[in-house]
Amino acid sequence: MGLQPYLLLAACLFAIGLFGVLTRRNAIGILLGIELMLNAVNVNLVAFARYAADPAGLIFALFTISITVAEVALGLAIVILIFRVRRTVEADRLDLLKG
Amino acid sequence: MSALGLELGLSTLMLGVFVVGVVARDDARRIAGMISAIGVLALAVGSFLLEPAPAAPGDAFVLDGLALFAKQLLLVATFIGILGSLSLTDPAFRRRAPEYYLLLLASLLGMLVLVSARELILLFVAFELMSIPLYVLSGFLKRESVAVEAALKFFLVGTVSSAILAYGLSFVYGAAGTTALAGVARALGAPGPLLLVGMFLVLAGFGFKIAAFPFHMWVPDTYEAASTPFVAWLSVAPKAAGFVAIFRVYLEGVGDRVALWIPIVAGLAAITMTAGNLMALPQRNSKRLLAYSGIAHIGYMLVGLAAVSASGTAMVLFYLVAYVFGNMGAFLIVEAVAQAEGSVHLDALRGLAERAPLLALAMLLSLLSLGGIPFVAGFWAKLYVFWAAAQAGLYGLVLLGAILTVVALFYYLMLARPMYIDAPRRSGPIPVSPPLALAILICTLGVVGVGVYPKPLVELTLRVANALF
Amino acid sequence: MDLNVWILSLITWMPFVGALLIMFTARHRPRAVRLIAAVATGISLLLSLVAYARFDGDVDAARFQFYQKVALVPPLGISYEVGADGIGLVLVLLTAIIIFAGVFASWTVETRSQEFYALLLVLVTGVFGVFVSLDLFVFFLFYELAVLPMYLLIGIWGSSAQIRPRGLFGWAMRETGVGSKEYAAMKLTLYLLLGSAFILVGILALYMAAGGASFSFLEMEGVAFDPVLQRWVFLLFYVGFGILAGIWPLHTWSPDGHASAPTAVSMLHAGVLMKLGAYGVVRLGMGLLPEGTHDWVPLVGTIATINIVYGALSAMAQTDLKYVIAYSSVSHMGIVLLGAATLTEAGLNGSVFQMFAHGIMTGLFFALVGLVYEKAHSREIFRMGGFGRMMPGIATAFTIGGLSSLGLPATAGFVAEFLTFLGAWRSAHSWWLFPAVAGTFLTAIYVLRVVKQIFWGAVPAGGEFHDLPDARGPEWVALVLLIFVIVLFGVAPGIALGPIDTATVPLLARLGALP
Amino acid sequence: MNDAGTLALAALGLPLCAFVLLAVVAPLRRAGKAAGALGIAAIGGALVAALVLWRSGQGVELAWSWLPAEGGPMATVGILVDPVAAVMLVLVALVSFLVQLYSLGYLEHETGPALGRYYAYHSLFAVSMIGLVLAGNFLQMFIFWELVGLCSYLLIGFWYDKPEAARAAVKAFWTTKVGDLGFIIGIVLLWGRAGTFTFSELFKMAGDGTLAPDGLGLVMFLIYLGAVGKSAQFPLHVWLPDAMEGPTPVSALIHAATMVAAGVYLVTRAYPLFLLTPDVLALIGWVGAFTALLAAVLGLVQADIKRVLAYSTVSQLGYMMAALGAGALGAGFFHLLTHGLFKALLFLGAGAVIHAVGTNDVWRMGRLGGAMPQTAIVFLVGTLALAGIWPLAGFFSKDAVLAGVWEGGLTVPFLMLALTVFLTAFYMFRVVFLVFFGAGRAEGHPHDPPVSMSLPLWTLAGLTVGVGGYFALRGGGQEGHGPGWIPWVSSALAVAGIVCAWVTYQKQAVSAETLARIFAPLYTAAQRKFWLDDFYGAVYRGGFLALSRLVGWVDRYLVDGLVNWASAWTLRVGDRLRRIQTGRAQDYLYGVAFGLLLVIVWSYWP
Repeated sequence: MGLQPYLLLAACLFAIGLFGVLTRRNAIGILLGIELMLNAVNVNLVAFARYAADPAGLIFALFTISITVAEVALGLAIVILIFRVRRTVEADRLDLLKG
Repeated sequence: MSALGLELGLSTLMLGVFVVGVVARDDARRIAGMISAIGVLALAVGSFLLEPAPAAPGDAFVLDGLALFAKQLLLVATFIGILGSLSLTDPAFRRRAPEYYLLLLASLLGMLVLVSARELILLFVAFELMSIPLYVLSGFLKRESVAVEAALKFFLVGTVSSAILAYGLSFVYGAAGTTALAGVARALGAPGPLLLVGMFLVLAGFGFKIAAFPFHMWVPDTYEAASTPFVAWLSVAPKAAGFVAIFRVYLEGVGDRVALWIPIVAGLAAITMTAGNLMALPQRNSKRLLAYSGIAHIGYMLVGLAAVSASGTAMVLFYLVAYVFGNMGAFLIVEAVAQAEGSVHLDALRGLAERAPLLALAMLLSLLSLGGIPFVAGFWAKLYVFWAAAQAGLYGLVLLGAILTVVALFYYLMLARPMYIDAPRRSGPIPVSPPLALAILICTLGVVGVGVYPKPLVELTLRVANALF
Repeated sequence: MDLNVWILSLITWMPFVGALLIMFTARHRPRAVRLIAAVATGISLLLSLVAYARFDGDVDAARFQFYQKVALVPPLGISYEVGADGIGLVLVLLTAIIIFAGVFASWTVETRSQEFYALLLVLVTGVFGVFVSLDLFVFFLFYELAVLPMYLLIGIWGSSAQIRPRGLFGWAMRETGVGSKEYAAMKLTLYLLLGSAFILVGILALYMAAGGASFSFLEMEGVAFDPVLQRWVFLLFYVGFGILAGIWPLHTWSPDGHASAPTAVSMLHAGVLMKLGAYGVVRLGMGLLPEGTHDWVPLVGTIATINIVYGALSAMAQTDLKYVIAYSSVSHMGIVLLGAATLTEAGLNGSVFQMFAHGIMTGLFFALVGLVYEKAHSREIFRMGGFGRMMPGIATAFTIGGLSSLGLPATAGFVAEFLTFLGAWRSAHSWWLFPAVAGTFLTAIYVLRVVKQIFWGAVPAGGEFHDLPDARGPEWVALVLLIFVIVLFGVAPGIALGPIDTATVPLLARLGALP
Repeated sequence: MNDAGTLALAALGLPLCAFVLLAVVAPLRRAGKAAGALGIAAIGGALVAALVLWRSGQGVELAWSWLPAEGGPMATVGILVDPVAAVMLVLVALVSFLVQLYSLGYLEHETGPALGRYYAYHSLFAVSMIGLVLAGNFLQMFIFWELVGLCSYLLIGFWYDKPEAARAAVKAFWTTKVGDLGFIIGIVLLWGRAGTFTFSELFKMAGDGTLAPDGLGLVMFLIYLGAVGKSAQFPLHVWLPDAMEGPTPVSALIHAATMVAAGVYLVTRAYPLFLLTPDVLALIGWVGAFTALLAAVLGLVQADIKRVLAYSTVSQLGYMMAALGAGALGAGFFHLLTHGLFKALLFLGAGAVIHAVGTNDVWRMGRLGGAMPQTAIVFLVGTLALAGIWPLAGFFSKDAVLAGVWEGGLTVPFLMLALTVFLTAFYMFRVVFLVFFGAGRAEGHPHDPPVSMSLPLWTLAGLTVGVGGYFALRGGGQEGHGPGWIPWVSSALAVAGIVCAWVTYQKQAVSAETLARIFAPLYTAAQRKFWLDDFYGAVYRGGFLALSRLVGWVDRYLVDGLVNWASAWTLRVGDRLRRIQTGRAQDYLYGVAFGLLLVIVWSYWP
């Protein structure tokens, strides 16, 4: 089985994630979308690493995962703050700042 | 002293601040600010003592001329930013001072590493290390709904962009078969489709960090909501780091194949200049106006980048310096006025010339610099960037830039008008806390100094840039 | 120190010193402020007279005299290099006279007089600097220094006019606030800065083409630039300086700007700064780019004729006194550029002489308009009348200015216009003569119409203009000085033409335009 | 510099000093009478100098550089004294002196400052006119030419708060300016081909044929246009009648004796050049004759005594021009001199009448002969001279002109002029009868003027008679070499005119109304001044003002409008563009996605 299928899978994941990010009104939903996009990155990295037989890719993947975790954690924290002060997590209700 | 000296020093400084945060009781925590200010100042001075070390091809972390130049610039900018932050009055900044400065320094650490990184993984990690604290800082006043909203927007756009960046990096890695930028540059000799996709995705990712149109949309909101001294710093430091990273990835060692990026970067430059300047016109909120004008300036720097030549790169670096002083100065003066008037609306500046002539003069100088008028730094910056672009044959961009400069002058004069022409709402002088005053003074001196005698800086930047090609 | 070496620098920087003194010593003491301003400009005037007397008019004498050079940035070839030939000398004298008169004409400025005079004097330093500097880079810096303070001077101390937004672009006029002083200030500043951008590009192009070693005018004179480059750079200079000289159709900043500006600023701007544009075209454009000049003079001259007629007709159409004078400046600058475009000795002499004559004349005009406005609080020509009874002095002065502007002999205006006519007829495009002459007739129509309307006839009923005072003490200084100069140079033009000729003849020789 | 030069410079310099003193020393000017004394003294001195110069009969030419240029001055100023200039100088100085003297009495009721202003203007006029007479080159002549125009403008507008006066002054300036445009263009063109302004050099070139005659016609015609404006030739004569709004002495000096004759003097001066262009000369002749006739017709219907005199001035100027055009240089100039004397006399007489009666309307005067006999006598003398009755000065000069025109072969113009002789006599005696004898009754108590006014009157009257007698004794003027029948014809016509006037206005056997009815169309046309003024008014309003409004509109609303449009449009676009900044996080993410798309598309563009 060649490299392309993995890349395609990753591309699909990325696309789905992006779609989710753009369509979900709920901040949590958007976070999930981002999660998907970052996982597509991991799939890519692992696939490349496997086919190039080069460990760097795997290390890269590990870093990506950890960073993803950090970002999502921060994201959830911000969402909680938002909910505390605004009583909503609907992304498109948050438009005090514009213009 | 090893190549990592500055980073190590900064880490120890962070440790100190952290300790303060643990041991000091609530009001005593303010000294965290002092400590970090002094520490950063020390580091800045140290950075000027360092000598650049020519990079070996395989290095993942280098301290070549470009890196050192960037670090010096970042440290100076951060020092100014911290000085400005010391004047913040909101109790949160007193009680949670260590937190604030710790995050600031962490982000700075990310930048310092980023400008030295010549390895994809390190680049990505440093990038995130720089970004994540910024999200927190922009929402630092967690009781204020606007601040948190701004933080969320900043965060969402930022993470999506970094996802795109990472995705792109994964392709680059896959196509180049290595994570060393030297290898990437080599691979660019015969770029395959994967590599190109990767590179363009990466460019999109960086586009967010330097806030090029249309990745800029988080900028105005974040700038408006976050605390002004932080914004002053945010508006320059990450962008400087971002540009340096772009140089590393796209120009360093790529040699004559760089022509590949010209059309797309030129396009980004054009729309960024245009959009930034035009959207700044109707603004009545000083911070938003400066935010959009900042976007426009990114456009001008992209013009220099589009020249993809040594002189172009050098002139972008020069522009960054002028931009750091001019922009930070303007933001900090807005902060000074806001602390007295409690408003960042243009009307808050009314009659400034009568109430605080020196402050008004400093603001005027910053604005003239941003507008590109002789005697001040911005004039040379624009001149050199256009010069480089003209040498690269991008006459269209130069013409567009020149016309948009007139547009820009319009809104800078609209900013100067209330200060000098309109009568003051309230009389009486405007108190400015010493650190803030010092910061403003530094910026003004920088603007004037570079404006009056740009030669050494020009030569330095040229030296730095030539090493890349 | 040798006066011959330092005199130009003294003339140039004396106002600047005055400005510093005003800013730092005379805070909130309007009388002291005016005194310092008067003294500083007076010293400049005296020194420029001395320079005028000392100027060596011999054929074999050095072209640029009172020469001084101080290296500023040796690696880039930037240096503070000043010197004056006949043209520069005459224009320096003009500037000194106008600003000295201007200080007295605006004696009654009360609001923030400290900043006002400081900015005014800084501006004047810029103007002097442009006329004397022989280093193109320093030239440009002085140029910017002469342009920038305008925004504040008009924005703060200016006055607004009522203009009805109408026609195809009425909405645009409403949105930009046409007529308000802020609008005028912004328009003027942006226009002139745009022009300065053109100039800068031109200067840098020449700098690079000359080898990037020096910005010195004298050294660049030695360089024979590539004809194609010359063509484009001349165009850059023409447009860039032309904006300031008010060439059609880029002139529209000047009526609004001059009408909104305070008296002294209008005097200085219409009287001197517009000349600065023409001077740039002559000095840099014609002086450095012979081929370029020959390529473009047909355009320059033709547009100049448009300026003359179009400006005069526009002036005739105005109902606001200040606008009439402003448009007359547009018309007269046409004479200046036409004379230059003829590329004949007579024409070029006439052009420079017109720079001087029109400077004095329009300075006088704006001073008078300022006085009338200050006393009658109206600029609406057709609401005034019969002022001659109440203010005979002002009426006389205004008449003399008007006669000079319609080119009546024995005033400076005639000499300039007549020389220009001669040049136009001798030039390659002799038809230029006819629009130029027609312009003087149109000028006669609108000037005498205004004089008749405002100063003659009966005072309009309604009693809003009763017993208006005539000009007073310090104001007389300005009026008498300017009138004296107008008549003196009209009766004995040789005083100015001697030095001018020593400068124009070599210039024409360079252009290969001498028979 | 020989003594002739000194004398000429003195004649020029004394009034100049007076003017400068009056202009600069405000108290002296405000003193009024003292200012008058100064002016009179200065012009008196000039008169003496002029007389001595004339008697000495020597000529001189001096020149100083005026417009320096590479290799010799481009233009000079100087003085040129020759017989023509000398005698003209005498006339100018004399009339100026008498008129200034007369004005002291005439303007006695003026305030001090006004009187001072009046004499300042007069001195300036004297300077300018003398400078014009002594001018040695075209440029200098033009300079003083314009200056006398200025003085005329200022003096017509002396009572500047009278709207009519203001209008008349401006009209005079503009109308003459039209002619001056031609003059200056002519000078420039002449310089373009000859390279000099100096008369002597030009004449030399004309003499040895170095001045190419082809195209010279246009040049000389343009120069002649100047004369048309100044000397009120058709079609630019319209300003002179209106100029009567000024004080009467001014009309006598400027608009009868001296300035309006400047055109004739110009043609006389430049005659060698005109001789090169015969067709231009013919044109001058025709226009002159036509002007004479036209003005005479207009003079018939005027009720304002000064306007009658004004039209007669136009008419007489026509005579002079006709003579010049016909080649009778001496005759024309001769008529200029005599006309200067008796027309000044007439105006001053009319001034005395107006001064006494307080109106210009001949219909509101009458029977003044008894009340003011001196005035009546001198006025009659002037009238007879103007009508051309032997042995008065007018007779000889007019005959000389007629003879010259006949000799010149301009038959039709000759007929016009002959007819004019009749008309002149008619309308002049109409005035005489109506004012001094007629039936009407003047209100008030008219009386003869004070000595300061009557003295000049008698002097001029004496001169008129004297000059005439001189020629009578010498047996005809030196120009009287026409066919013998001309004097008889002209005299007969003149007498006929007088008789008709007597019949109509004294006996009233034929009422004026019936005459008006007989010549109805001509009468109405004359009343409307042949619609010429209306036409010029229409050109001014419908031409210049309308055009200016158009241009002004274009400038404000199109040229400037485009600028405003561009800036306003920019502002609007900015405002539209900021709308994309909706504030919703998702739209920002869309922005990012859009940017991504943009980058990809751009990179894969061909």
